[in-house]
Amino acid sequence: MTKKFSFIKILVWAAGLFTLGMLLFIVGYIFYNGIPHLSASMFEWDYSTGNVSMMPSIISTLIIIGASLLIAGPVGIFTGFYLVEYADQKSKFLPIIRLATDTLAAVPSIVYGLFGMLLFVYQFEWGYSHFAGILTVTIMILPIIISSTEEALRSVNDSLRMGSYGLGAGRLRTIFTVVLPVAMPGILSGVILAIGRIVGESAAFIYTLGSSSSMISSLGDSGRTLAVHMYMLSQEGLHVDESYAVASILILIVLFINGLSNLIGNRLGSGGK
Amino acid sequence: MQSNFTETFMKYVFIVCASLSILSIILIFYFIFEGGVPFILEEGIGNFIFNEVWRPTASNPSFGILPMVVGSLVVTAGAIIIGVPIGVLSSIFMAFYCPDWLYKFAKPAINLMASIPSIVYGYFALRLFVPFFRDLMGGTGMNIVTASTLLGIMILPTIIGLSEASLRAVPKEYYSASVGLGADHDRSVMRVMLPAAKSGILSAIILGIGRAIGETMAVILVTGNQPAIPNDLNQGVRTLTTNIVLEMGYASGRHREALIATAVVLFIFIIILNTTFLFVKNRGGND
Amino acid sequence: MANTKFKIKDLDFYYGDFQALKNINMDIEEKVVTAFIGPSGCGKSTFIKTLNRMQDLVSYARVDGLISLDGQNIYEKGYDANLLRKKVGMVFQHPNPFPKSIYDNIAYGPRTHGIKDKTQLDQIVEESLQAAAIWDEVKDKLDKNATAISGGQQQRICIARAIANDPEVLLMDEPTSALDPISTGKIEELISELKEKYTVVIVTHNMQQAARISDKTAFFLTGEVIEFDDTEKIFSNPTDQRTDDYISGRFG
Amino acid sequence: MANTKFKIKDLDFYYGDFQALKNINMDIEEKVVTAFIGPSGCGKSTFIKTLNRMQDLVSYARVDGLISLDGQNIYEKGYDANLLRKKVGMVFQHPNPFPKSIYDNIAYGPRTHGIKDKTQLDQIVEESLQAAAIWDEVKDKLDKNATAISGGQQQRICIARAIANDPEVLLMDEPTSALDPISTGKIEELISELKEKYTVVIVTHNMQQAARISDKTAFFLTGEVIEFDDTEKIFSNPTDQRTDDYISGRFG
Amino acid sequence: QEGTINVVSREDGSGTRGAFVEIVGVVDENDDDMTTTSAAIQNGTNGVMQTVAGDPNAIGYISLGSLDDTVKAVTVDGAEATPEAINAGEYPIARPFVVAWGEDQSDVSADFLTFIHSQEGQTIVEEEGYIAVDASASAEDEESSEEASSEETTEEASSEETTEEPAEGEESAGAEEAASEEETTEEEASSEETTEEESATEEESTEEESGSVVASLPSYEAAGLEGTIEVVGSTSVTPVMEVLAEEYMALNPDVTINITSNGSSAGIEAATGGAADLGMSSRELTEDEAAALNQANIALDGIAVVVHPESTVEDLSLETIRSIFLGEVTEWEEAAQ
Ligand SMILES: Nc1ncnc2c1ncn2[C@@H]1O[C@H](COP(=O)(O)OP(=O)(O)OP(=O)(O)O)[C@@H](O)[C@H]1O
Ligand SMILES: Nc1ncnc2c1ncn2[C@@H]1O[C@H](COP(=O)(O)OP(=O)(O)OP(=O)(O)O)[C@@H](O)[C@H]1O
Ligand SMILES: [Mg+2]
Ligand SMILES: [Mg+2]
Repeated sequence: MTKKFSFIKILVWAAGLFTLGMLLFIVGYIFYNGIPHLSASMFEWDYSTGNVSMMPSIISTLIIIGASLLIAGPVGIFTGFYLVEYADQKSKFLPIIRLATDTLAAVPSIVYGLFGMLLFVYQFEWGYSHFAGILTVTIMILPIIISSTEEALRSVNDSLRMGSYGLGAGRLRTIFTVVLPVAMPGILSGVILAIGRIVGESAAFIYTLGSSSSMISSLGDSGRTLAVHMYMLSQEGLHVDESYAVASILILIVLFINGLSNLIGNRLGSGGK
Repeated sequence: MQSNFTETFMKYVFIVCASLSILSIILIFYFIFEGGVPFILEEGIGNFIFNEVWRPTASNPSFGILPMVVGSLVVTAGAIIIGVPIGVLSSIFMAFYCPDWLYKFAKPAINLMASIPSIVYGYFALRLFVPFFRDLMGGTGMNIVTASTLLGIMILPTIIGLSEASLRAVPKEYYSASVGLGADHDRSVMRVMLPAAKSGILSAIILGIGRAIGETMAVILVTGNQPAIPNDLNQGVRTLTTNIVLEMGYASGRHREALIATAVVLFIFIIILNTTFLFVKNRGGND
Repeated sequence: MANTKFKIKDLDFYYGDFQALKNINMDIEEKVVTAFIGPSGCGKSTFIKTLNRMQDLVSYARVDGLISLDGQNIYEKGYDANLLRKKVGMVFQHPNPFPKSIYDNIAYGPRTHGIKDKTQLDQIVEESLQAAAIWDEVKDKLDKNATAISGGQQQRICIARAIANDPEVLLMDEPTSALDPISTGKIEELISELKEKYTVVIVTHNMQQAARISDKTAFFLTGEVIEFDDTEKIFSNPTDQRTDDYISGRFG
Repeated sequence: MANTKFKIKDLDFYYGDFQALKNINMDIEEKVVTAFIGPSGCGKSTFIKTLNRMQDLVSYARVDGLISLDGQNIYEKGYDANLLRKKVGMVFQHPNPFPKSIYDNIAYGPRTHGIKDKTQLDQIVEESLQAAAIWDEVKDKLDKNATAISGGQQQRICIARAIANDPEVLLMDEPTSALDPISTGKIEELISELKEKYTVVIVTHNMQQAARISDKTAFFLTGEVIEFDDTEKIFSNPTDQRTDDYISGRFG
Repeated sequence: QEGTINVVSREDGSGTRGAFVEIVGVVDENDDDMTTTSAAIQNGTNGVMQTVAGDPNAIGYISLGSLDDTVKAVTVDGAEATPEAINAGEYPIARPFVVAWGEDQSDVSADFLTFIHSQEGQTIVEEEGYIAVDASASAEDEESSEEASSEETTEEASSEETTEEPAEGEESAGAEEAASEEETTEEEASSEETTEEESATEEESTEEESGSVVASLPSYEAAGLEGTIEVVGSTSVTPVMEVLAEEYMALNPDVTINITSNGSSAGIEAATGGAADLGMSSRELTEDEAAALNQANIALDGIAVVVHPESTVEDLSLETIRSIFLGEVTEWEEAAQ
């Protein structure tokens, strides 16, 4: 009977290798097209049509990642806390929140863009600004963080909670000192996914953040993320090579952020190893 | 010692946070529906959704989004067929088959995959998939299969990331117990670990499908975007999202309203999808 | 000896539709060791967990009736369940150490209740581990993860963790089930010491153990208390036929 | 009785740097009940798990030496570990039912090994649950989740699950630790029945139990086998002073 | 060249497509866009280029400013797609780049416009591969814009058509090229006639001033203003606008110009709503929009018809291109005849 199921092994390996191969292929394609076109002038502080510098976009991207995680991180994780640790599992509120987050998760970027434009840019009269962009993507990544937090929390063995409550610890202490460390890796993978979503996003930003190429001086400024920068460079076919160079840098930045968050995660989640 | 005040206070903080996502969805609803629903009512629901002709700028404009509805459904279905099995299998690979040395490299790689901007996927597919499928299937190569393949690949990291997390969350004792009964690795994984992670995997799939329906910037480059109902896999289609993005930049007046109304339809789709899954999940989780 | 610590009146308990406890009435006295015996599935764990409101955490559980501690209804609105659980410590049937270091496991309770001082914590940790008869085995690996040790060691870690919290009442659900006779002996010794200061409730399947260490014994059967009396009486001259059958092994 | 089922030679076992078993030599005979006793943390579970290669799952574990089953080295390359585990069944120290229905828990093994027929499965499930003395308690809730039952019930479910697999050897790690005397009695009866056909290895902290049901007893201490002999001999007239100390409770 | 022609078009509403179908005549008697429904749609210049670059049988059209050697521009009726040829009136397919602004225009924004229309500004336009427009015409247009737009309104109100793309296109093409209002009126009068005639008119009018207009334009002098200008709109206009803005900021260091590139309608809406000082559009304003805004042309952009670089097709007649995009001609063999 070992033989009978061995095709599963083949299947699973094939799927895994396909995925990785595809990724290698894409990354290779980007690097192949991008790295040769990198130049020092692309990292000058100020953008001009001559240097098509990505520095302003790098800064904006980092600011937006930081700021939106600062909001969506706590809000999402706290929502997860509520859903798993507080809410009565039979309450009517629960499916509503779940439906809301699932729906938020499925709302297309372009709809987020339109919404952000209508609400933040026009209704609130913020104009195209980092504020508008940050708030829009904050809502966008919220469901990712919520659902990964929820999953991670649910997977924590109840006996651990019992152990903590049994010692007279309150919910808060139980959550923060016993449950959270165990759930950390799961939550972290959600955060990384969220960062990925921000970094890869363009449609939602074009309508909220705008696409100004100048260096940010306040959060009220318009700006562009790296992905938007790429889009802008490539759209008219004038700087296609440079746009691949930007994509290469984008990939390096993502790798860097992943490494960093793993490091942080290991710190937070290691407990007593 | 935590005072009772902090406990209660934080509880309300958590409730407020949980309510924020409801608030957000209501706001999005409001703004999108306010822009689109009046148009749909004017035009007539049937005439908007079941009309096959999309000619928004003609002198006698016709706003029928049936082709786009069909396009979205077909392309998403294709993406599910390609992306879900590969995604779930890959997550199993990552959780239970991947050797350590490979995992060190594969894990960040999958995360990276989620971060690559849509447009990059789009141009990649335009340069490599489109010619491939053109040679294979004839026509322009910008067709349902190309778009489905691309989307299937694009939703992989979403599915893999979350599924893997829930697979890993299944207690190891279950695995030991299964192996202790003489089940091999495959069976232990497929029959014990996989079902135990069912609910997590299902939400990963929902998220993935959501991404597939909502994806635009990449699909737009490879579907051909013809607003006509396809009758063959090698024909192009236009999806609801691409319809919005394609024309939003230029539309004004009723055309623009029609596009926002398209977003409304898209929305309703997503809600139907999610409610169905919520239902299925609740049913599935009870045994 | 006469002070009543817990007073239980007309207690019914439900898991969803299933009634796990039926009309329990019992007084648990202070500074006395009370043992619960009875066949598997009769409701011992269920009952013991109602005493410190651990059942609050089972969403589909429902408690009817009255349980008071020191004269106060613990299911009353506004009663602080955390404080209750600090006062009424618990050792669970399955060992459930936190995936933290051994040290952090033991220090968890004291820290929760405000003890920050390092030397004081060190002392509590050592004393508790000593009392739970595991100090010698783990003193060199206090910083090791408490989940990568043997089953019996985990159980003793959990006992130490409960003691470190300095409770008034200690609920122990089969605390020696995974222990060898020597460790068991030490835990039993500990229980005898504890009863000088504390009230102890212990669930056990080991009749000899119940006979050895408890002052009072309750015999449970399918959710009911069949008999509750002095241990001596129960084991030498039970009133109810079923009790007799059970302790003499003639049951079922 | 003389057939050797397991032959263990010069076995060393390491968790990372920590040596948990030292130079074990032992012959486990066919159709005989062998009991392992010893203080908590001495390596009983570790050893029993090397017998069906469950330790393969601990990535940082390392086995040195030889273990052969029916004359074949089970750590040999190419030896089918799954077949081994079908032949050498195991009941774990902590009950670990699958989060599936009770029925599916029991039917899991038979299904794994190719039994599809519904009536046959039904029969196996009933017989196994009967044998594990839990049929009456669960026969009406076979479709309920096996994780929402009492600790002792879970333990018996796990025993039934192991029996359903119809193994040649049954390894039981404290199978009655969470059981009341009656269930314990039934499990002990089961073990006596099983030994007609099977080889049974049991870890227990209960000296009486070891004395009652086993034919051979091994006494473990800090990773070593101090004495391994006929149960009678061990309990009446042990060779080693430490064995004597331990079984008479004078140890430590 | 053999095989099925794979037609690649831009999205409905795109300025490039509007101008293309109108000039080539891919319209029906109501001036409705009749581009074949089997055409693959790409929503950006680069999308079209990549598609055509990857498909030996494809044909598409792109902004002349973006043309590079990944694709091959065919000659149309023998005329090469170059600014010179357009200026000379030989190459027929071109469209205007428009900027629009609301009632209260800031001084800096007005000054920036002056710069764009100056010799310096239009030199940049030419350097970037577009065609310069006459400053004075634009300036006049600016001053009389209110009047002009009211004229438009009246005229179009009398027309039976709701969307008058050809008419509008005609009109602003006229506005750029014609030096006087008289000519504008003349051309408006002819707006109801067929497209062939229109392009003929266009040719005529451009012939009058063949060659670059740059030399005749006034020089710009920095006014030393300070402030911020928000420019929002068309992705096609953005590249040249960026260069203009940079040059302007170099001359006026205290001015900041932010450019947001998100589509013509978004730009016009931003200008109407006040979120932008200048809206960029690569299409004509609709009558509603024109009534609310002032507008000026800042450049002309040629539209190149492109095929795969290895395609053997070198020249197509305007009529063939029309048939191809109408879907009447579907095989390269037919087109080659
Ligand atoms: N996963 C593990 N990693 C590292 N060390 C371990 C692990 N499991 C057990 N040990 C150590 O190995 C030794 C033997 O453990 P084992 O579980 O075999 O004891 P045991 O005899 O079964 O004890 P008990 O009766 O308490 O279950 C102990 O010192 C224990 O701390
Ligand atoms: N979480 C639960 N949900 C539903 N029923 C439960 C749950 N836990 C226990 N039960 C049921 O309640 C009854 C009493 O269980 P309890 O755990 O109190 O038994 P026990 O006396 O502690 O037995 P044991 O000695 O086996 O631990 C049993 O019939 C059991 O199946
Ligand atoms: Mg119990
Ligand atoms: Mg053990």
